[in-house]
Amino acid sequence: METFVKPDIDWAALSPVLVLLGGAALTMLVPLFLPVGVRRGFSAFVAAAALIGAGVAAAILFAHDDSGRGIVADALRRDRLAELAQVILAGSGLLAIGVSYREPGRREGIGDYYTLLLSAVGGMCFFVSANSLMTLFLGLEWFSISLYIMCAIAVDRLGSLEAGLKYLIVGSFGSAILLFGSALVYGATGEIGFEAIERAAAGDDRFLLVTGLAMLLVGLAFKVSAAPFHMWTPDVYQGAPTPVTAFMSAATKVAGLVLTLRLLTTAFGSQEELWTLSLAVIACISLAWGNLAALVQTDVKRLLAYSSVSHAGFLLIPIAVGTPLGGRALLYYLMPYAAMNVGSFAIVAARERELARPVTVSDLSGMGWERPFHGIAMAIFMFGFIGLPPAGLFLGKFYAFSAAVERGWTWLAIVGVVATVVSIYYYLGVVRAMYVSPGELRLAPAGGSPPRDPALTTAVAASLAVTVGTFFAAGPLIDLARDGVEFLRFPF
Amino acid sequence: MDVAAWICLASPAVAVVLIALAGDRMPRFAAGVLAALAALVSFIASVICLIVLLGEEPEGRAGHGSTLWTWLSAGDFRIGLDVVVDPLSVFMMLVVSGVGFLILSYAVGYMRGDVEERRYHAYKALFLFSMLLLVQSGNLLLLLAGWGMVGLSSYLLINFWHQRETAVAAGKKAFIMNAVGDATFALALFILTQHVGALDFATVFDRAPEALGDGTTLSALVALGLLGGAVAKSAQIPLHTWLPDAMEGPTPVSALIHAATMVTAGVYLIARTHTLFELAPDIQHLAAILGGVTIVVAGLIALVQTDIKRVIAYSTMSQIGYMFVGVGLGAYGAGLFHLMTHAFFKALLFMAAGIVIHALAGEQDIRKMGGLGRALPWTYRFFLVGALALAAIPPFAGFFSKDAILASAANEGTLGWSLWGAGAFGAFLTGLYTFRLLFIVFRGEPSGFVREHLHREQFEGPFAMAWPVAVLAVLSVIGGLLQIPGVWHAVDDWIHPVAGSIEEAPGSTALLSALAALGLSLVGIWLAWSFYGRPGYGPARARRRWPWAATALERKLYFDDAYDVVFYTPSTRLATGLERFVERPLFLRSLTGLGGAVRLLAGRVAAAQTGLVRSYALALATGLAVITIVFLAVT
Amino acid sequence: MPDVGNILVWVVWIIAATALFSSGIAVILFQNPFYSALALILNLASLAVLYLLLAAEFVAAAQVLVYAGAVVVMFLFVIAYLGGRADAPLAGGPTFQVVGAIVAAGAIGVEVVVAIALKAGDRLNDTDEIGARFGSPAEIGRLFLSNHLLAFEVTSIILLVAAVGGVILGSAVPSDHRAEGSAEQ
Amino acid sequence: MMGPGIAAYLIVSVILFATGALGVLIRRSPLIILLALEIMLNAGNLALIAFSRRFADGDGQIFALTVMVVAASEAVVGLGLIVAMSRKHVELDVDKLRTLRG
Amino acid sequence: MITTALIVLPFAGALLLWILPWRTSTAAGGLALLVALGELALWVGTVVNFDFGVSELQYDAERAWFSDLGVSYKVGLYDFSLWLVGLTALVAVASIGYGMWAGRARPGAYFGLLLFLTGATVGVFTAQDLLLFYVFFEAMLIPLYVLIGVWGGAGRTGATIKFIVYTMGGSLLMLVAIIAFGLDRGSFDMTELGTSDSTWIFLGFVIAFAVKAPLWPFHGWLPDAYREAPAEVSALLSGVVSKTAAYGLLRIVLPSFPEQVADWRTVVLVLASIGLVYGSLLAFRAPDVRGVIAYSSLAQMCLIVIGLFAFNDSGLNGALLQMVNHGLISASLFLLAGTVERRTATGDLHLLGGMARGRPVLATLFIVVGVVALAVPGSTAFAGEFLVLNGIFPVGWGWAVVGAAAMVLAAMYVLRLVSAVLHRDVGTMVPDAALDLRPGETSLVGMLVIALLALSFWPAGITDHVFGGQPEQAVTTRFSE
Repeated sequence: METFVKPDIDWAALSPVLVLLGGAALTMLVPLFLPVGVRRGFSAFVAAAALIGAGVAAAILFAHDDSGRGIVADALRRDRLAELAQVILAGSGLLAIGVSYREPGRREGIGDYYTLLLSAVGGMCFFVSANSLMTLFLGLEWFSISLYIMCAIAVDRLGSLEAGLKYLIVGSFGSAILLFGSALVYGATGEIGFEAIERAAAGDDRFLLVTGLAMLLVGLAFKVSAAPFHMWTPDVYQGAPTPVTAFMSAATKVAGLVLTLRLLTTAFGSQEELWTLSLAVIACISLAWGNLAALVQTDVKRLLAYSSVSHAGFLLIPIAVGTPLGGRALLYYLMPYAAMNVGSFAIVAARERELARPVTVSDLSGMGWERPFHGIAMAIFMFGFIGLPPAGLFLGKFYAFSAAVERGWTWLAIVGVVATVVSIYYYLGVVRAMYVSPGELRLAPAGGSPPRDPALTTAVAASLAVTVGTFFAAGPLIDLARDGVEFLRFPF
Repeated sequence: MDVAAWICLASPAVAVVLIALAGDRMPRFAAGVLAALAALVSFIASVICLIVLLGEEPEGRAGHGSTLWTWLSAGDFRIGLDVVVDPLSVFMMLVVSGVGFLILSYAVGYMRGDVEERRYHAYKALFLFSMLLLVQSGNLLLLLAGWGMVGLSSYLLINFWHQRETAVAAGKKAFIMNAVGDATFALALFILTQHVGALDFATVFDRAPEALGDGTTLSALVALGLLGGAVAKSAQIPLHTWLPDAMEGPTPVSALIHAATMVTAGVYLIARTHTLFELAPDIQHLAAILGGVTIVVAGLIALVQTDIKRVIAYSTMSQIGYMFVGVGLGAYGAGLFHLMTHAFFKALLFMAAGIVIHALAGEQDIRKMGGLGRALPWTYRFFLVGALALAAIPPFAGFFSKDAILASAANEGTLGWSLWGAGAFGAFLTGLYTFRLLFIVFRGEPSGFVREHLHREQFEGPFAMAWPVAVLAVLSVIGGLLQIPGVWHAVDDWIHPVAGSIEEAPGSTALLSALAALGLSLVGIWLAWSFYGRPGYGPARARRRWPWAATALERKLYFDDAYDVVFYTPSTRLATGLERFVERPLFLRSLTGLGGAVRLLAGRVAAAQTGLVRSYALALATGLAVITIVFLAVT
Repeated sequence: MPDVGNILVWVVWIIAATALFSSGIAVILFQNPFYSALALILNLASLAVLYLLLAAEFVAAAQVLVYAGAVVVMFLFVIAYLGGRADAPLAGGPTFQVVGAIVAAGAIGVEVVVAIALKAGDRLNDTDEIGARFGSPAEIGRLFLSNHLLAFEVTSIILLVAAVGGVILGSAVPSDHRAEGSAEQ
Repeated sequence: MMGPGIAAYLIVSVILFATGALGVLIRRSPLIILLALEIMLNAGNLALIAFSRRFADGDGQIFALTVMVVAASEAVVGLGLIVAMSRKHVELDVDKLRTLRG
Repeated sequence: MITTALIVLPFAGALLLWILPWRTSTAAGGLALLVALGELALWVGTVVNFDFGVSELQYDAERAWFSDLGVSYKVGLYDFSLWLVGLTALVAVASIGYGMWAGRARPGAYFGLLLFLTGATVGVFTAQDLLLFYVFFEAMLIPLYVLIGVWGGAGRTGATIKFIVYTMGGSLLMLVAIIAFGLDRGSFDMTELGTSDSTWIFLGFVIAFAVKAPLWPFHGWLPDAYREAPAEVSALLSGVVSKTAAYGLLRIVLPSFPEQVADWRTVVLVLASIGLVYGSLLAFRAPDVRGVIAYSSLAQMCLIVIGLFAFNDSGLNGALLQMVNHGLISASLFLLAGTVERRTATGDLHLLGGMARGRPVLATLFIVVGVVALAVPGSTAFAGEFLVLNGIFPVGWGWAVVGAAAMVLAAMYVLRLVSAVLHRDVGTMVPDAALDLRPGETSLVGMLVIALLALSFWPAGITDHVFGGQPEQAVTTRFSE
């Protein structure tokens, strides 16, 4: 009889997730015992503290780890890739809190929104360090289920419910595919740990393995809204409460892409020619589809959703090339990208609260002059999405294209270029609306200035700072990214 | 001497700057005086140069020069801000600044009271500066600079009264025709820089025979380019049409200023670069031929013109034709001599015409004039002097200089003889049209128009206008004595160090040719007298008999029409066509069209997002199916 | 000489598989969700039989208890609460949806089958020997508390999150009552 | 091992998976879609357990058990959503959920 | 340090303008003007201490940016870039001054953007790292977009989109080229670029610059953008921003792609010659003031490219001189067009005319600039064109003939412009009350004109102080000695 071996539990490595879970527990339970007036503030404060704690913990871990190792019986991996991603995720969550704080119409002061937010971040932090198919699946479901609920949390609005249900149906469909793929990979190798899969996959008999790989790719591509698996994205982004969209658009991408990178390099290094090319093709489709569809959008959130699809294309380029430079490019790209996404949705949220209705592009007219700070921030985000300095995303694109060129896939970089040119139309459409269109003011009936919202403004300012800061401080950040991917085994 | 040369060049420029900067603060009159003074300073400086040069040995007179600073550079290729002080340039400086001074003085009186008098004087000073730059420049590039700026000044002067549509058009035409000349000139310079490596006179003339070769295509191209510039500037056929139009310009003075000085620049250029022309004898002869053709054509057209200034303008063309014949045949001294005398009597004629126009309150149509001799006796006399000089009647200046040219031509074989023939026929025409003008304007009974409009002034105009005319009249009478063919050759000798004439006509030939030409001139004058000097129907009969000839001459032998058909209309059509069929559809609308197509596609793509969640799942499933098939197939 | 046990297993397997297919098709083809849910119970039960055949006793038991016993019952409650509204399968929606669905689902199925078939030439059926403890509750428990401790904990977190979500969504007050409430904020 | 080989189980699981997918794709009632999703997950489970048997490795069974819990969680959330929607008097037909499109 | 200061000063000024609240155009414009004058003063100080004897980098500064791809913040001045920086500073002063004088809505934003544009342009001229160069190159787009889009004329929307899409399409290709080049060389340091024999990289650069300049047939954005932008923005755009393209050709393409330059020279020359004639012809037909200036800019940029691709002492010097000349000329022309449009509310040549009468200052400046623009011999523009054509002549006489013909066409369109605005009968849209240039306008345009006249007296002031006196050698050795 085998003896019971208690696995070695690396509490330090789990600390970010644990801090978030603790925060989630606090926000779930404590407000019930607090007076109604302070619940909201308390929850937000605790959530922020938990996110900061998680971020700091991850940062400390990052500083201490110089190579990766499996923890808790190799279920997770403690390495800088995960820790860097965790910092970015915590940051996105933190920004999202600023956006959420004044969101009207939420359940009165009960902390469950923040519970879900923390849980989602926790799930993602878990997910990015997943080191086996099982933890991958569980982490995915963890944060997905949190997100399903968050999307639908504005239960008054049919749009929110619709978004939630759509996300749930398509998401579960994707999860089921991912699960079946995992099963096939397990069947092909007999292993669920990533490294073990790589070791066991050496054989020449690969049919089940590649079928499983295909299904895993589809499941992950779905999560990062790469075309043609992106179709949930516009509906869900548009229907979900804007702060949720802000968070989801940034964090899901970070988590999904980092894990994709980890899975493919760690477990499927032997199948490199399959996934590199197919991801490149998916990237191209995303670039084309996202940009084209965005051209004709009128709703700003939907426009940004399609932009997110196109950026999935950009972000898949560095993964597809499968080189260390690509890894660096991905991690660096994600930093300004996450901030810009949260920031731009935050501004949409602010406008939405001001107008008390969904924001269309023409609703932005005159905003640049009336709300100068939001205007400038939004303009910088839009210019940044195009890839103009001084947004860090410019360097992100530079790195992504560099990775493609270095790999010898100049054509991929050129596809990216063409897509960027197309994207100019709609990003500048937003800027044009804010500054150029005659400012027939259409404020909320109350008129005048909108309610002060320092939390949201802080979030926007922070996003802006990250967006611009990543440009100027690119050197150190890229060093971080390099450390993050140092021990991945890139096929090229 | 160098200082004097620089002062000569700079003083009109200073005047321009002062007048421009002072603006309203300077009285109008003062502007004119300032300009005239500047010209005077230039003239004095020229005289100083002359005196200094005279003090030197003839062979040592060439080659003086001075450089202020490098004007333009490219690697080893350097162009200095050079002036050259040698007999040729001093000769031209004297003519330009001397006649220029007289003209500017005259203008002070003529322009008195015009609203924009200051601007006018500034333009004139600018003109003088440009002209001096042209003749003083020590290298071909600065010569071209002066060349172009002269064109610019003439443009400014021609459309001085810019409300007039015709003046504006004439100004543009003059400038653009000259620009054509500038362009060919510049092309010649490109060849020179490529093969000679420098543009200063000394180096170019020194190295050219070796670098370009004698009689080679290269030399021919260089000479052709320079000739193009010269032809355009000197209004020779076929680039002549701007000059008569320029007479549409508002003031006779401005007309004068280029008639008397600027148009002779071509002659100067050929004389200056004779080394290059001599390397390409065919082209030099071409210059002479063009000159000969111009003599005849311009003389013919002048016969039917009705604008007093136009007649004189055509005569200018014709006279410059003589000069071209001269320099084209290598008789540089003769050509330049005629240049000088022509400056005197042509200026005289224009000034006298100016007094007439002034007196008639701006009227220029000779058909409305008549019998002015009594009203303006001194003017009549001055005009007569000018006309006699122009018609080359001894002992007036024109006789000696024109005769020198004809004599040289007579010595040049077949080509020379044909040119001589043209020149002699030109002499006949000159006599005819000159005296036609004289008789119509000054003789006969005063017309109604004259009686109505003539306002007699004290001494036929202000003193400022009168005295330069008088000076010029004197010069027209005695200027010809400077050089008498077969007797002495002051001009030839003077410029010999720079441009030694290759021809020396024997005295007998010279005499014969002079007599023949004189005879023809007298015939012309007689004919003019018989047609216009007394009542008669000669002209009308001739017109009835050869209506086509009259029309052809009145249409100026269709040169303008030809240019319209050959150049202007096609280029305008081309531009319009490009705009309509290339620029708009291809470049301006291209992106719009592409954008439309993309947007259409985008609409289709977005329409795929039906809102049906099952379709989203279907997309997922389809994508999965495709990827799996591909993966399996590849594996 | 075929082993009787083997034949028996085959028979059971065929029955279970048939039940599995038919109940699966029933789930997706019944008009009334109520019947579909009932068919799902059969489906899950057939699965449990297969699990047993694969020596996964604990999973089979959990399948019956958790799924058939809890999840489907929850479905039934909801269906009862909402009043089962029938909708015709294959009706509504664009034509390409149905055709595409059948083609895509079929294609995926065929592809994986092909993959399996290709693999089957290899050692797919070479099953390893298993001990008596394989699949037993004790073994599962040991795994859960050792190597898969984390997975165990995470499933509980997921369940908790889902519960919170269920509370939030399920306890939502109808909007007409909330309109004023939100306006006051 | 008695009875059919692992491949047979796998084929069953694949067919089950396709059935579930078909259900999601052709049905309009969200309830039935949820049921079909359960079938898909269970197909995955069957595959996992079959492979678990083949390798005599307990990981697959553990995986299957966690999937069960996950499936239950999804069902809870899905049903919660459906209830919330029905409270807003929305017809239970995913094809009617088309306010978000384009 | 000084180079960095040259770059940072306008940006800092821009930030200040954006942050502080401004009530009047004069106050905001005044500060901007002060900053621009400071920039100019800084430049003068640089010139005074510059060592013109050598064609190597001076006043350089370097800081690591991100090391893994060898990208750094590296700036410095060559003798030829120095002149372009000076051009930028001067035109910026004139443009900002003009904007201040004209008065613009939302002055803080407006002048801040103008300064931002200035800073970015200076950055392009001083960057010594390919990526940094690209950053500044792209950074110019943002202020231009907003300036045209917000303060532009009625057709600004289409104009801006066209402008941005064209230029970004080009420059993104250049980004790919930069990446390929830099990765290939292992460094993005422009002083150590070396050469490449890749045609694709070469084309990436060339097309980007061809769009920016613009050259035929990439000029589709030009007429609209120049027409719709505020006058002073057009001045900066055509005067300075377009020079960045020529600078890029000179700084990057010519030295680093010797083989391709030789192989593609004929193609480039053919396109440039077509553009030269085409632009001149269209300028001759353009119905409005700005149209004439816009198409003449096209022609002039083509001429500059001809000079660059002559690739000899004369051509290179001429191209550089002509860059400065054209910068000053088109800036003054656009500012003058602005003054005319302010008075008449139209740029349509049919509605203008007779403005010279009673407006001597306007007439004088207009004619002087026009005359220099048509390269009357003796002017600095003539010096530039002469060198360019003189340089191209040995390459092939045909190019020079086309160039010479274009000089005639230039005379045609400039004179047409001058007479249509100033001469003939008073146009229907010209009110009698329209004043002559005010002292403010006079001093701004006058400043540029004085620069032009000074250059006309001494074009060698530039040609003697570039490339260390050895243009071809300097370019061939990639400015390394």
